[in-house]
Amino acid sequence: MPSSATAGGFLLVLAIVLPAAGVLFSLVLGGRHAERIALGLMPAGLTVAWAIGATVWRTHSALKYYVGNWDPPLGIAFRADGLSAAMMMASSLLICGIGLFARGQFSTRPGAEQRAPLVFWVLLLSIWGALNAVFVGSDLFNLYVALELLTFAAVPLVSLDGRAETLSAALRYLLFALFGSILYLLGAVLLYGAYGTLDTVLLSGRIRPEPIAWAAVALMTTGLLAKAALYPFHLWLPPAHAGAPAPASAILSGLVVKAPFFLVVRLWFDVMPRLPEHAAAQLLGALGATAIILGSVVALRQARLKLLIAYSTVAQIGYLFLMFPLAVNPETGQPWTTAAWTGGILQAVSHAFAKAAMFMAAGLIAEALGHDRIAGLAGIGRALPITVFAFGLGGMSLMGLPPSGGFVAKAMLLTAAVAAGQWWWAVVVLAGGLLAGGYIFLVLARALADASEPLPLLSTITPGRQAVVIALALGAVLLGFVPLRPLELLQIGRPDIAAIEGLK
Amino acid sequence: MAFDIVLVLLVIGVAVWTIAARDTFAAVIGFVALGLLLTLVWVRLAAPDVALTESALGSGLTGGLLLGASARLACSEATASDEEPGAILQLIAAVLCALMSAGLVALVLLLPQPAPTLAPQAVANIAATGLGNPVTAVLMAYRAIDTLLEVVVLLLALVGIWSLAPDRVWGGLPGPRRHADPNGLLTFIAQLLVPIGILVGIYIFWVGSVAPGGEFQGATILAAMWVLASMAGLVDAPSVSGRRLRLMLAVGPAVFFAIGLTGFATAGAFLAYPEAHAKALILTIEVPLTLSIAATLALLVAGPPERASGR
Amino acid sequence: MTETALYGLCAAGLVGLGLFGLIVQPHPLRKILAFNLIGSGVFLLFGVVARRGAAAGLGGDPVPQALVITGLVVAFAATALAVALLLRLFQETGRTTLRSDG
Amino acid sequence: MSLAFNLLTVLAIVAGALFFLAGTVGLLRFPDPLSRLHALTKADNLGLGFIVVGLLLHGEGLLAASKLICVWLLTLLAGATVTQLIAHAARPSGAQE
Repeated sequence: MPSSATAGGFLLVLAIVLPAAGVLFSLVLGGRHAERIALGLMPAGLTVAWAIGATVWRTHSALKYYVGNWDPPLGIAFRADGLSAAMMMASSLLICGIGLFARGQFSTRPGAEQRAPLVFWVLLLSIWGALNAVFVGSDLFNLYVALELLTFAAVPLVSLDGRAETLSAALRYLLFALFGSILYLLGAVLLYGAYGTLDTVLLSGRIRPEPIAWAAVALMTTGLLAKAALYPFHLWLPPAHAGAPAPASAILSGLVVKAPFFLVVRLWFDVMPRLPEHAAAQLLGALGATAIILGSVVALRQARLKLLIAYSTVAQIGYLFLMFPLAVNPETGQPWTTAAWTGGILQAVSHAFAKAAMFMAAGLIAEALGHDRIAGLAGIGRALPITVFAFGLGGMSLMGLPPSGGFVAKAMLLTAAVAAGQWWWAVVVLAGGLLAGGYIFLVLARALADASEPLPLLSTITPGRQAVVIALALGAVLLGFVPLRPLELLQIGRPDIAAIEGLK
Repeated sequence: MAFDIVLVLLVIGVAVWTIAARDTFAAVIGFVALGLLLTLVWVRLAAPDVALTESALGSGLTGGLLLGASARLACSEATASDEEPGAILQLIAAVLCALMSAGLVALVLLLPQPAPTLAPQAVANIAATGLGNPVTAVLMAYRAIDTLLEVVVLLLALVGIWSLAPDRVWGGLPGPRRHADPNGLLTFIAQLLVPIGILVGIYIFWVGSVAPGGEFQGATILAAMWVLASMAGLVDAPSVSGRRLRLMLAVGPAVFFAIGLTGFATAGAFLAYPEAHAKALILTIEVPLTLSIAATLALLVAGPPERASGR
Repeated sequence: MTETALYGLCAAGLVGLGLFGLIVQPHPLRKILAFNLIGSGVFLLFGVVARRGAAAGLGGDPVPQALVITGLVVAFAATALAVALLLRLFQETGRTTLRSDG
Repeated sequence: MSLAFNLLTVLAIVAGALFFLAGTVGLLRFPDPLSRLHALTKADNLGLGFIVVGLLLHGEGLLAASKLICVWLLTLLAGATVTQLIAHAARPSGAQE
């Protein structure tokens, strides 16, 4: 029996077991207790995620855990390197924020068990467990099951209020997600057929640049792009994320879409560091660029606030994939030391915070006004000042204005583009920022215009919920104070980290 | 070899029929037939466990589910067919898919000749699990976390389906109420077949640790028997928010988690079984797991709650 | 042309047919059917890989066979969720087309 | 002795195959659903019976033989009831007693 793992290994298991146990308890104890269980588990999950981050930072090496003492290739390993620790810390913070915000909308009323609160809290915990399983998973089929867990937890959230258009949006989302996961599985079986293992660490050692490896990675990447709603596969995202209730669309746009992106990064940078030659990375970058331009232009023309934010998600996902052509340049050998790697991950995290804050602000505005037509937003700035301010802060991060996390991420992408000599990505980043500025200003101008007659507020918005929205928006801003050089935490645990001398 | 060629031609032929059939009901019939043919293919590929799963779950329950759905959606056929994409698009799609298949065929032929395999390792370590059937050893010991997450996936799919119910019937009963026609034929076959099915299901689950079988196949047969009994009106679906049903659904994964966590103390890792009584532990996991999976599969077929619990 | 390569051919054919059905068929139920076809093709590929890995006295490598069983169960859960969504959509709107204006 | 068994097995399976053929021809040729159902069930059940008899002669032991007979009986049961149900459904709706 090999030694099962590094010291903090059991934390990785806790990160998955805690939410799953919460789901089981909520189901058995019933809807009235689901909220209490979920809120009770949040501090515990937060401490586990940040303990993992601290251990990875302290030991300066990736955490490893062999489930059941079976070492790969037979058994399944969990592995948390700097990247997964950062994503787990960010997602635990975000889920706690969303949980606090959702207490207003999905509070459990006394009396018989209600449908929506039970389903929301159970699915929130499941998404958390699935995200942690994706971030720590190191076996391709185990990651497939984690992705399915995520899909089955996210799809019902879209049609939680049962309206007809959300049902068709949920069905389209499910069909795209299933198409994605079946392609991912097809790639995984080819890799197993060729190399005899599904463990990412072993695969990176055995993989050779041959047609079967390229075909497998191409299929898996296409599948993951379908789940991450990158440009050719983005059709399902806007109606799904706009139709979902506010806390649900916050978690869908903020975190659920990031998990497939995380797996594409894991696939390209960990499983096959030497393989992806330039053309494929350029293609991914081109798809990202198209997503940025197309998403932003369509967002400009939206009449409803939530659809505008959903199309802005399509655009911001494009930024994530700009990282591939810049970070994967064969000359330097270690793609991750360039700023693009840190820029891409920072963009993922800061977009999660900013987008969650904006969706929740839009939810509060829709609750207060009864509609979310942008034309009818006049006067809301005076009625809900904190919410509109939070929306503005989030928009600032999307535009990439200092001092926001979005600025640091886009600045790093810019410097990497210039350093790598691929200036066209710089043009796209700037154009995207400009267009984002366009649609954010569009909304703010309407919101801050003073209404002719006093605004009839349907329901009073408690300051507590607005505080959560402003806290998340400030989170996106605080990320702006990250130093403008490759973040050391994100480099920990890269496959051959020892090869590079000091961090430039 | 000739049998394989005929079988493959049959499978491809029925698959073409499933895609090309104009009427959805006929396509689903083709799909069920395809499932049974695939069961034969799995037997030829020396995978009896998978053959059982494919026939019970792949063509049985899925076929039943799709048959029910195509019957309910029969009247929406007309509206959908006018959106058939144009001939050109169909041609492009056909060429694209043909290329994809050809590429896959080339890749399959490119697979390395001394095929890399984990069979020797699986057999070498099987003594530690105390099981006889290597596939069950992989499912319950080597890759136990996959099976655990997968049962949670099933539970989530059920929660997702239940969340589709309108608020007013929450806590109600899934599926329409079917009244038992005492001298009806369906009641007769249900009364006769259900006991046999339960016996076969428990046998297949029990034999799973040493021979082809296992908790998924056994649970599927038990679920099929419940579906048959409920179709014959002999048994009514339980209330969705009933405590007993919720316990039955959660007991399987809960026991799996609990024993997995005790693995920390007894065998040094999550989901590790001490070698002395590994088989006993695995069996104590499998019994409630089969119960939970059977209940979940049956309720997945039954669908979201439709009737308030009063009537 | 060994027997397993023949079934590899069959798996590729099923995946191609399923993909064609997924793209061409407008009715969501037919798309779900086509998705199950692709699933069967992919799992058949797992079976071919398992059969090629037959060693140590076993008819096939047990690991991919176990993965197929897990995959079949997950595919069934997906089909059940998709069918329930479709039936609910049909109940709400009386039609099953996915063409939404959004 | 085993030659006789082999001969009998071959004969039985050929007879079974013929009955299946007859059933399929019946299915294709007969005009209305009821008679096609009738042909199909009768012929196929008998065909399966012959094939089971043929296999029994080759059966390795009592357990395998009893399993084969169980298969046949269950198929008979399922075939009969499904045919009845389809017949009820396919019957001209007018004669609904």
